[in-house]
Order: sequence, then structure tokens, then C-alpha cells
Amino acid sequence: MSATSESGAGAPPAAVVRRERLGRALRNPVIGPLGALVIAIVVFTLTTDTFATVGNASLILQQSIVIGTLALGQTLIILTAGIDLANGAIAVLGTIVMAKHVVNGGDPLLALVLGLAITMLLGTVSGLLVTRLGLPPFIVTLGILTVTYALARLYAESRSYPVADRLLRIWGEGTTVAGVRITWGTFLLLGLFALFWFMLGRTAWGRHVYAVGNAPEAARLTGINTRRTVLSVYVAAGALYGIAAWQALGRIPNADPNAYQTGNLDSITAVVIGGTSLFGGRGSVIGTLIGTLVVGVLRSGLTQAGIDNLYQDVATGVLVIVAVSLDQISRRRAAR
Amino acid sequence: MSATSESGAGAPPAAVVRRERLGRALRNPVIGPLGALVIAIVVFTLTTDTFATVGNASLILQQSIVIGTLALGQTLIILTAGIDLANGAIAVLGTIVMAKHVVNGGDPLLALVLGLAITMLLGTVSGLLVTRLGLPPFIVTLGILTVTYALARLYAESRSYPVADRLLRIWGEGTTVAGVRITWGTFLLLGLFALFWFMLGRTAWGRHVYAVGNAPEAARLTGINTRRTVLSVYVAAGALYGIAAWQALGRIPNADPNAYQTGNLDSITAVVIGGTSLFGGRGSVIGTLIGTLVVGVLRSGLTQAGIDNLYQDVATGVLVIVAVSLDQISRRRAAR
Amino acid sequence: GSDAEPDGGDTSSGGGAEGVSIGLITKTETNPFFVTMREVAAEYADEQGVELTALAGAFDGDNEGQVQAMEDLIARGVDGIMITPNNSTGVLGAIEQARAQGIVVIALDTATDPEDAVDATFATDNLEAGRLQGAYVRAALGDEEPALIMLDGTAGGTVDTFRHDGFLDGFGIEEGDAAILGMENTQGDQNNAQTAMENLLQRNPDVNAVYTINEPAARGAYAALEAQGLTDQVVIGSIDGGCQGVQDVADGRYAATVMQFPAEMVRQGMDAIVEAAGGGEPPSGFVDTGSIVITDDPVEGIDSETTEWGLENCWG
Amino acid sequence: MNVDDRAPVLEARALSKSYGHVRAMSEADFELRAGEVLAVVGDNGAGKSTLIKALSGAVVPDSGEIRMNGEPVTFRSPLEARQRGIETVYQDLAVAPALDIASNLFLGREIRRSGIAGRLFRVLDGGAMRTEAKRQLDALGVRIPDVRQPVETLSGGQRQSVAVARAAAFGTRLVIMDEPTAALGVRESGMVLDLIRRIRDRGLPVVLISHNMPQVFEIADRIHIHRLGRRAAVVRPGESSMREVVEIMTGATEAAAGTGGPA
Amino acid sequence: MNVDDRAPVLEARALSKSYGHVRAMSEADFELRAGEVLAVVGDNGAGKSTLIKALSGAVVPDSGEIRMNGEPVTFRSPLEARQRGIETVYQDLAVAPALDIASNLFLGREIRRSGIAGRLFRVLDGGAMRTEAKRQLDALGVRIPDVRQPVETLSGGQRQSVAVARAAAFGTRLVIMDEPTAALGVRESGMVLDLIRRIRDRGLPVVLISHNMPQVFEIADRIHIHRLGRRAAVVRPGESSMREVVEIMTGATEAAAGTGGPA
Ligand SMILES: Nc1ncnc2c1ncn2[C@@H]1O[C@H](COP(=O)(O)OP(=O)(O)OP(=O)(O)O)[C@@H](O)[C@H]1O
Ligand SMILES: Nc1ncnc2c1ncn2[C@@H]1O[C@H](COP(=O)(O)OP(=O)(O)OP(=O)(O)O)[C@@H](O)[C@H]1O
Ligand SMILES: [Mg+2]
Ligand SMILES: [Mg+2]
Repeated sequence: MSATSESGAGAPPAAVVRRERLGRALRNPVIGPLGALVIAIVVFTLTTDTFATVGNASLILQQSIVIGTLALGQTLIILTAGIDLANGAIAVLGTIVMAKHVVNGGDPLLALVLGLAITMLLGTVSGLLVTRLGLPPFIVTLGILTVTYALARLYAESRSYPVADRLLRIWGEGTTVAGVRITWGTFLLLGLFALFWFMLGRTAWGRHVYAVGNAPEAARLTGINTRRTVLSVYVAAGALYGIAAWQALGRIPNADPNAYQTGNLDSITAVVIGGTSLFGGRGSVIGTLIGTLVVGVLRSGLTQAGIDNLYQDVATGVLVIVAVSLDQISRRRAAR
Repeated sequence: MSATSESGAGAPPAAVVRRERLGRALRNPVIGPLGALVIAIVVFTLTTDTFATVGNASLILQQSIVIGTLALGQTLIILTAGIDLANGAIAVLGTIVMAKHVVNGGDPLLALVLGLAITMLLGTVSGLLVTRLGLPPFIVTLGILTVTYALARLYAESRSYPVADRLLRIWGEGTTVAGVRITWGTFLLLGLFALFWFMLGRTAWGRHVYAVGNAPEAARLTGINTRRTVLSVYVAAGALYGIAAWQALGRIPNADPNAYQTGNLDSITAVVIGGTSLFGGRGSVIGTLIGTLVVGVLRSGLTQAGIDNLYQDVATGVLVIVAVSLDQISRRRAAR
Repeated sequence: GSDAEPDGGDTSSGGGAEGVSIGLITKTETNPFFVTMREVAAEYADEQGVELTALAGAFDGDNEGQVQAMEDLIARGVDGIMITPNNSTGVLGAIEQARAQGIVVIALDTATDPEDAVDATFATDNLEAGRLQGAYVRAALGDEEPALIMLDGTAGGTVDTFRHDGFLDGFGIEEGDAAILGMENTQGDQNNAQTAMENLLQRNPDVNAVYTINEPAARGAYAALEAQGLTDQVVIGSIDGGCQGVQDVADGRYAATVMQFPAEMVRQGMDAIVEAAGGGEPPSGFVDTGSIVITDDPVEGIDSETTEWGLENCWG
Repeated sequence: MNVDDRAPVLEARALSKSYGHVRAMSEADFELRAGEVLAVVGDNGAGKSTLIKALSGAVVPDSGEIRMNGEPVTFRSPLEARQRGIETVYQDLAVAPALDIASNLFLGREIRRSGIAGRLFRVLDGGAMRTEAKRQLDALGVRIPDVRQPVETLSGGQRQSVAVARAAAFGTRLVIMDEPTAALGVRESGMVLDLIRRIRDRGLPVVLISHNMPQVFEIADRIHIHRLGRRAAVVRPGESSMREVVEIMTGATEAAAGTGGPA
Repeated sequence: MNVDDRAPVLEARALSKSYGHVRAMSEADFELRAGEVLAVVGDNGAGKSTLIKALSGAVVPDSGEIRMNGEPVTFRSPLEARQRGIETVYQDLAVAPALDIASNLFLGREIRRSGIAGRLFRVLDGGAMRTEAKRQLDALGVRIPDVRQPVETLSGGQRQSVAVARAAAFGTRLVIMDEPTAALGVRESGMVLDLIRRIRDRGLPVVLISHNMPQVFEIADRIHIHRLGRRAAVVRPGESSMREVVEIMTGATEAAAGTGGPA
């Protein structure tokens, strides 16, 4: 019974075919969404002449910034088998708090801090309700959604607040590279995705997030503090929504309590197109970034293609389904 | 090794305490939502003097009919670990098809059949995309949502169609019992819930629905035709949405392509308040009925209490969370 | 989302306007009011040989969607943009950007704040329209002590606020007056309005006046009152002037509606842009496209038209 | 009666299956004869479960051929195998944790009410299902407080008993059991061996995967030894010792009995 | 060295636990002494897993007392037990199927990079984790093609090995194993028994739940016999026969060795 040496010699029970690298790449879950993105870009490039310009690419990125950041927070929560219906509302309250403080003559930096504090607070409250009372995230965030929009309207006194302050609008500014305007917000978006890609993939915290979403009971039994892990995710998401609020003011320097009502569904869509499972524990933020871009490219491309209003909706619906089908097919291939 | 007789004698390894009935009742998953409903009713009865009238009760039932029927279909789909974002849209298209046919001088019965056919067709399409292509229900029904609203607007030419026909409005009529008006629609709603309560709990089909939602791979391995089961659920839901469309014309005899836009979230809310798990395989239609009523009671009660609109939103958000907390607490009790 | 509809392009007909391209951005693509605007614009563009691109936000309050639409239109290099802004300040940045590129920007239906952020505004004076509704309802009540229910639209909407405030002004009471029995937001949706009215009636069966933000809300209110058999004691007022609404007035469902003229807004706006594109003076200022009470029960001191006239001039 | 004389009931030739770059089964052969108990043994990860999943339709092999009573068959789903009377206890049990014991036992072939209610509307006879479930589990010597308990509340062994009882109750042509006694106690294991004997006595062949050598030698007519994704040998308990079997299994000796040849 | 002389490391008195109307544990006693291998045996559903879950913090008992080195402790979560050096292999393995083998092995105590990146940001040292995982699994004789494989793609036995390797690697005070060899092959089971011996030789006591009597008699210093939710007897392998143990377990004889008394 001294098989140690033998198994050390590495003759595996099932012969390992050494085309690992390619196999691994093909099984990478980001392949599907990426394929959809590439196909969309190619199709619109061929069918319209205004789509494939650097300017338009920069525009699509700018248009994706707020939803992208919301979707990043959404990804974290969905990875823990949760869902966040309140992200748009929380970001909106953030914009109101920031803008109203400045409009009333307050210090912009303090306004920013207050805005971020309120979004993190709301994230924390959601997280506590989910972890302490064990409530379904759907219900918790639905409640927070209703309450937050109401609070935003109450606090805004049902007005909107235009922002002139430079600090609050900073992410809308940018630099011009080779005649193309790239906003700081674009860099921030990419930076945030890189940060969370690293955090999820390379830190203990990231492992715990995946474990808690994939098998909560197993995670608990192995001694992971599941409550703290889940809570940390909601707090991080709250912070991201605060940043999204800041970015939103950079894009539209006007805080409106009725804005971003479809932020929740739009961000979930980006996450799901990106290949993350709504059942938790499987997925990646890179997928979400691609998913966000897929949605942005579809909208922009269909507009450039001059497709009629209502038919555009039809096309979007169909294309979203097609994009995810591609993902599904590539997965089945890999599973064979 | 002849323990058969011994175990037949029934001394179980863990002594079975014979307070089964009570225990079973307390562990009934409907207890939580029911408690929330009762508490809500008691609170509004005590705080307002117009809430606790038979007339108001009948009114709440009437207001709950359409959402209740949508939520019933939603329950079926959620039990299979799916979700339906398109139910409101499908019902709206149903109302347009029925109403336009009649407004254009068509036969009301044929109108009804056409309307039901289109909703069942859309349910079937969703089901096929989910079962054949293995796409996530969230994405499939999101696509169907967009497409269906667009189709409804195109077919309605962005107009709304008032309905005068008696057959199409039948569920809004009713009878007066002891001075209280009860619509046929109310009876239909209760009948539909009873039917599906029976189907889910007492037929092989129902068992398969639960099994497919709870453990799809196990269901497949035991030889259940999982695809057919899931498909049947989407078709049944489509039929229910058609009935919801008919009921909607009874309540508001005007088919409007922009109606019921929150039907999806509202129905999911009712399902989740009713204690059904979004992960599939656990829950009941009775819970959904109670969940629907909880939402109806909250809205009516808060209005009766004269609470300002925005504060009403705050209260609704908080109360929804409280309602589900009650459920959670009662479950923990039972699990001890 | 922002959506394109290149209805134009037919340059065979029309005089002087050929080659002019105009963008229209409405709040949503679903509300019949905006659908009418789009249809009128498409028709008018056809006649004039103007190239039209029609876009919209996804929901009331979708500033982001409207900004995206502006960006797309700027990228396309249109001559003029007509926009019904979500709120008076929501898209100022994008408007500024457009005007900096020499594009004529015209606000329709809703004014911006400040008003001169755009070249010109063609809109209903919603405060005045609300005032007309309020004055009519108050007059129709006669000597009765008013007991009012208000079915509002969306909290904080610019139009919603003007109409609401105008109504109270015309009705002759202040916000918070005891005569106001209840208020609910209905999003201008018939189903929501009916539910809200039903619930409010439980508490306030002695209502005699109802303010509604638009005609679907008025229909919902009527259905709830009808079910309770209270239609005779209540005066319902509304605003819009859609054909179905005018028909409702003709059928006696509610007392009056205040008609506005979206087609006028669109036509005048397009004329102004075409003229400016042809080297003329750019338009300027606020142009009230008017509003008028439609009723078959006229009251003293308030100008009104009959439903017959209304059905000829209605929209949608 | 000599099992060698009997015709093969289920046969497979050169079955292969890869998952990505892991080759779980490579050119595996298999042969089950009428009325026999065939044990399948092998190291962890040798590919035993993959083999029987291919035989029961749970996995579609990449290549190879399966024959039932000499006639080629392809199972694209477990349902198709079941319709031909093949009943399987899977290693991971294939139970629905939220459903109760009785429902799990009858999953996919519920007892229906008699008459039209049962035939047309598939209305269940809950009482009969519970009674019958209790009977089946008693026959396995499992003590279960209440057949209305959800399976997720059962102990590991109780759960396994449910899966075994299901296969035993419904197999009509042959029964495959993947480590059916792994979680069972001494007494319960004995009862499962008794059950396997009873099934054989009913004339059905049984495939038994087990790591428990004494058990295998006690009950098997022939032993299929699996190694590195394929059949390394087939031996008879009377003719080989436990030690020899283990040596073939672990690769210490190359298969003496001839790779793939019938024993 | 005589184990009887040693102090009890982990003790429990009168632990009870009910689920609804099912009484899984009723007044169970337990005693583990320093440096011993204590086997826990009993019928399916006897309450063995419930007992060790109570000892490892996975379940909070309704009543009763637990002492560690004489001092009363209450574990409200597995984390608290683990912080006191109790490491457990659960019967249902407690692995995250979607995560790879290395991640599962180190779940909850990942190897971090040295320096500030590791300490402050908890950045993982993926290479070290994979190397160490491979080493641990090799020591158990498990052949696993690739430690980057998700656990859900492993065979039943391979999966169990991952759980066993984890507990073996991290136990600092005592190790509890709930049927660690149930899914393992002959060779792999042997290696786990070797492992248990090595752990004992490191001075750590081990609790082993098993249905495999020969295994139990081979390795245990004492045998705790569980029946109907409580300890029926404690015996020593040298002093009682397998037959006697099975008889106590199944209730054929009332516990000769005296209920709850030390053997
Ligand atoms: N879905 C899958 N994806 C990738 N690899 C797999 C998958 N299923 C099985 N394998 C691999 O195939 C090999 C054989 O697995 P199998 O389950 O057939 O082994 P087994 O002989 O039943 O082992 P055990 O005795 O442990 O149950 C293992 O190396 C396993 O990791
Ligand atoms: N969560 C639960 N809910 C209800 N009953 C439970 C629960 N967990 C365990 N039980 C019951 O408690 C009893 C003891 O279970 P336990 O898992 O401790 O047995 P065991 O001795 O480990 O059995 P095995 O040898 O089969 O693993 C069983 O009858 C089981 O059905
Ligand atoms: Mg196996
Ligand atoms: Mg156990």
C-alpha cells in the first residue's frame, strides 16, 4: 500500500491530454460573452458606417460608466447568491445628497463624503438584514428600493439639483488622445473592474465570496465567517454605488430623484450576459464588464443602423437572447 | 440480522414525540405569511375605522385579481428555479389582441381564443428557449419582455382600446351578497389557486415540478422528463397570463399597451412574501395567494390611514421586509 | 434607451427645407402624448422634406437616456433638436454641448430652467392649464363645500408640479387646505388611479371634486366612483385633450378636460428650426401653444369649447 | 447452474469518455450475463461510476457501443435506459432533498389513484405511496421515523437506503448499484446484500460497485476489475484471492486473467 | 502508555437535540482522552453525526454540556470550534463544488503571500497552495489529475480524500472524522488509516466514525457504541469481540459494559 511514489510519478487514472492551455482557454467562462461582443461589433461595423469610429467607441464607454459600476456591485452580490434591486435607487440618493449639499453652499468634499456614507450605509443595512435576519436578498433590496426612492424624493423635496462644482463633475472631464475624448470616468471604471478582478481572484476574501455563494453550508462548516463575508460584499457594493453616483454627476451634472429607475434590471442583465450565475458562486467581473459593453454596443449599433424605435426593442430582446445562447453553446462544447 | 420485525415494531432511533399534528402545523411554511397578513389586518383595523369593512375586503380582493393570477403563473415558474420578467407584458399583449379584435368588429369568443392563444404561445416560446437552449430564464424572459411590449405597441398602434363587450368584461361583473359586491373574477381567482394547489400537491405533475426545481440533475437521473416538465410549466403560466388578461379587461375595460409594467416585480414580490424560494423546489401557491393579499392590504391600509404618498412608500418597503422577517422567524422556530 | 427613427429622407416634396435634419427626443416612446408628437413630426417632416430622427428615454425621469440621445444626434450633425426634457434641469449639459456646435435646440412641452438654456420653448403653460382645470371644477361645484381628491402623476415631475399647483390656484385653495381629502401618485396610469381612488373612497365617500393629472387617471377615477355609485355627486376634471379623453367628456364620464396642442408644438418648433437653418433668425423665448377647457357644461367666466369641437381638434 | 453458459444481457465495447482534458473512460469493455451478480471494483477515480453512468444513460459516451441482449442500443437520457428496465442507484444518490421520502421513492413513477383521476389527471394515491415506501424501507431494515420527512433531514445512511429501496422496487431487467452500502451500518449492509440475492433470485442480473472486498467476495459471481479508465481483468471469487484482485486493481500485477477477456 | 491514565480532552454530558418531533440525540455522553483513537459506531440514524456536529460547533445542542480539557465551552459556530483546534471531516464533506481542489483544501485559511500584500490584503499564494495541496493528496495516495479541477468534477472517493486531507493538514488539538473511508478504495482506505495513526503519533486524539468493523478493531483504542441517540457502551477492541459490539449496537444485548461508564 505504498502508492505514494507511484501517484507521485503522476500516471493519472485518466490520461491527461497535454493540450491544457488551449482547453483551459476554451473553458474560460468569459469566452462566450466575448464572442457575442465581437460578433456584435463586427456586424455593426459592416452594416453601418458611423459605428466603427474611435469617437463612437469612446462614447459607448462613457455611456456604460454608471451602469458598469452598478453592475460591478451587482456582480459581487449575485456571486453570494443574492440580488440587488436597490442599486439604482441607492446611487440616486447618493447623487441627491452630494448635489443638495453643494447647492446649499456646502463643501464639495464633505458632500462627497456624505454621499458615499449614505450609499455605504444603505449597503450595510441591506447586508445586515440579509445576514442577521436571514431574509431573502430579493425582498430586502426590494424594500430598500422603495424606501430609498421615497427618501430621495423627500430629501430632494421632489426637485432636481444641478451641480456646477468641479470636484463632483470630475469624472465627466477627461483628456483628448489622438482627437478622441476619453473621460477620467472611463479610466475609473476600468480601474474598479481591475481592482475587483484582483480581489475576487487573488485574495482570501475573494475565495470566501465564491465559497459562500456556491455552498453556504459548506463554507460555514469549514469555518468561514459567512455572515461577515456576505456583509462585506454588501458594504463594498454600497461603496461602488456611491462611486456610481459620483460618476453619474460627472456624466449628467444634475441630481434627479427619478433617475436610474432601470438601473437594477439593466445591471442584472449585464451580469447575466457576462456569464455569472444567478444561483451564486460562479462568474466573474470581467464577464460583467463585457456584458455591460454588449448592451452598450447593441443600443448604439442599433441606433446607428437607423432601426425604428419599436423594432429596435424587438431587436434588443432577440439579440440579448442570442448573446447568451452563444455563451451557453460554448460552455457545452467545453463540457464535452 | 433479522431486524425487520424490530424496525417494524417501530421503535425509531430517535424517539418520535407524538405532538405531530401541532408540530406539522407550525412547520407549515404558510404560517409565516399568514401571520404577517393577520398582523397587518389587525393593525389597520385598530388604527383606522374604514379598513375593517366587508366592502373594503371585497375591494382588496378585486384589486388583487390580476396580480394574483400573474403571481400564480410566476409561482409555477419560480418553483422550477426560473423567473418570469415578461408576465405583465404577455398579459398586456393578450388584452390588446382581445380588445382590438372586438373593437374591429370581430367575434368576442374568437377574440378571447386569439388572446389566450398568443399568451400561451409566448409562454411556450419562453419554455422552449429555457429547455431546448438551456438559457437562463432571467435572460429569456427579459428578452420576451422587451419584444412583447414592443409587439403590443406595434399591434396597438400605440393606442388603447376600450372594450364594451360583455363576455370580455365578465370578470368585472358579479353578485351582491349582503350588500357587498363580489365579482366573478374573485371566484375565478380563488378557483385557479385551488386548482393549482391541487395540481401541485396531488398529482404526479406537481411532484415533478418540485423535483425539477429542487434537484434538476436528480430529477433527470430518476427518469423524469425534465424538459417536458419545465416546458409544461411555462405553457401553463402562459395560459394563466391569458386569463389574467381577460380578468384585466373585466377590471379595466380598456386595453392599454403601457399597462402592468410592474406586473413582473409585483408578482415576484407576492411569491417571495408567500415563502416560495427563488432557488426553486420549495414553496406553495397558497403562500402566493397570501402574499398577494399582504401587498393589497398594505396598500389599502396605508391609504386608509391617510399616510402621505412618499411616506407610504417608506412604510411599504419596511412592512414588506417585516412581513418576510415574521416568516423567517417562524421557520427558525420550527427548525429547532 | 435612445432610439432612432429616420422617418424623413423623402426629399421629393416640400419647399426650402430640403436637407435640413432634425432630431426629436421625447420623454418616453409609450405615452400617447409623445406618440402623437412623433407621428405629427414624421408627417410634417415628410411634407417639408426634412430628415427626422426620433429618439426617447426609457421611462419618466430617464435623464441618462435623453443625454445619450442628444449625444447620438450631435454625432450625426443634425441642424436642430427638439426635446421634451424630463425635468427642467436634467439635460442642460447636453443642450449646451449641442448649442456650442451650432445646433438649434428647442424645448417642447416642458420648459428648461433657466428658460434661455434653449433657443426657444413651445409648450403648454401647464400652470395655466392646471388653473383652468381648477377654476372649472370649482365653478362647477357651485355653492357646495369643496371636498377634493387629487390623483397626481409622479412625485417631482416638472409638469406634474405645475399642473398640481395651478389646479390649487384656480380652485382657490392652498396646499394643505382641509378641503383636500387625499392625494395619491398614480404615474398617470389608469390601473393605479383606479386602485388609488378605490382606496381613498373607503375613507372619503363624501368627495365631490377630483383632480386628475391626465385622462387615463381620470378614467380610473371614474371607474372607481361608478362602482360605488358616486358619479353623480362628483366633478372630475382632467388635462390632455386626447381623443379618448374628449370622447369620455362627451359621454359624460367627467365634466371637463383641458386640451393642449402637441401638434402645434411640433409644427411650430420644426418651422423655427427650418427657418434658422435657412439663414433666418433663430427663434427665441417661450411660446405658449395654448390650452382650452373642453366641456359640454360651460360655466360662467371660463372660456370653453364643446366636445364636438374637441373631437375635431383632439390628438392621439 | 453455470453463469458462463448464459447469454450476455448487457455488453459494452470500447466505451470512451473525456471531460475536457480528463479521460475518464478509455476503451472500456463490459459484459453482464443473465442472472449473475457482477461486482465492479477499482481504485478511486478509476472510472467505475463513469462506466455505469454510460450504461444507464446518465452520460453519453464519446465513442463505443452498448448492446442489450445482443441488440445495439443508445441511451440519450436515463429515461430511455429506465424504459428498458435498467434501474440504477447512483453514487451521489440522485434524491431531491426537499421532497419527502415517499415522493423520492416513487419519483417518476408515482402510484396514482385508480380510475380516471389517476389515469388522466395523474392524481396521486398518497396513502398507498406512504404505505409502500414504509414497507420497502422496512425490508431494508432501515429505521425511519416518518416517511413524510424531507430527505434532507435524513442521516447519510438513511438517505442511501432510500435510493437503494427505489432501485430494488423498480428494476425489471437489471439493477445497477454504485456503492450502495458505502454509508450503511453493519446490519443495514447485510440487508442490502440479502436484497441483492433476492433480486438475483428473481432472475435479474445485478451490477454492484463496491470497495468492500469481503462483501464483493461474498456475493459476486464474477468480478470486473477496472483500472485507469478500462477493464483490466475479470475474475471469479472462487478462483482468485482478495489479494490478487487488489494487486490487479492497484496495478501491482498486470492483469493475469487477460485484459478484456472473459474470465 | 495506558490511555486510561490520560485526562479527557473533550467531554460531553447529557447532550440532547431535537429537530421538530425527531429526537436525534437524547442525553448523549461522550469522552475523548488524550492521544487516543476513539471509534464511534452505531446503526444508521443512531445520532452519531449529530453528536459530532454538536462537538464541532456545526449544531447547537438543545441541552447538555461540553468540556474541553475540563473547562466548559460552548461553540456557536464551527469557526469557534476550529479556533480551538478542533478539525472535522463531515459526512457530507462540506466542500464547495465549483471551487478547485486547492481552494477547497485551504478554504478559510488560505496561504497568503508573504509581506504586506499577504498580511493586509490577504493576497493568496496560489502556487504554494497548489503545491501543498498536491503534496497532501499524494500522502493519501489519491491520484488526482490536476489540483485546479473543480471539486464537482471529482469522483466520489477523490472528493472524500480532499475533505480528509484538509482535516489532517489543519488539526492542532484533535481531529474528528465522520466516515472518512466510506467512499474510498482499498488502497486509499489503508492510507487514511495510516494517516490516523500518524496523527495519533503526533499526540492528537482522533474521533473516527465508521461502519467498517474490521477497520475499527484495527485502529481504535476504545469504541464508543451509540444507540437510539445516546451512548450505549464503551468497549475496548482487545476485550470485546466484533460480534459483541454489533449486538450492543443493534440492541440484541443490552450494553454489558454499563451505559455511559468508562470502559
Ligand atoms: N464531470 C466531470 N468533469 C471532469 N472530470 C470528471 C467528471 N466526472 C468524472 N471526472 C473524472 O473522471 C475520473 C473517473 O471518475 P469516476 O467517478 O468514474 O471514478 P470512480 O471509479 O467511480 O471513483 P470512486 O471509486 O471514487 O467513485 C476521475 O478522475 C474524475 O475526476
Ligand atoms: N436537520 C434535521 N431535521 C430533522 N431530522 C434530522 C435532521 N438531522 C438529523 N435528523 C434525524 O436525526 C437522526 C440521527 O441522524 P444522524 O445523522 O445523527 O445519524 P447517524 O448516526 O450519523 O447515521 P448514519 O450512520 O446513517 O450517518 C436521524 O433519524 C435523522 O433523520
Ligand atoms: Mg464512483
Ligand atoms: Mg452520520
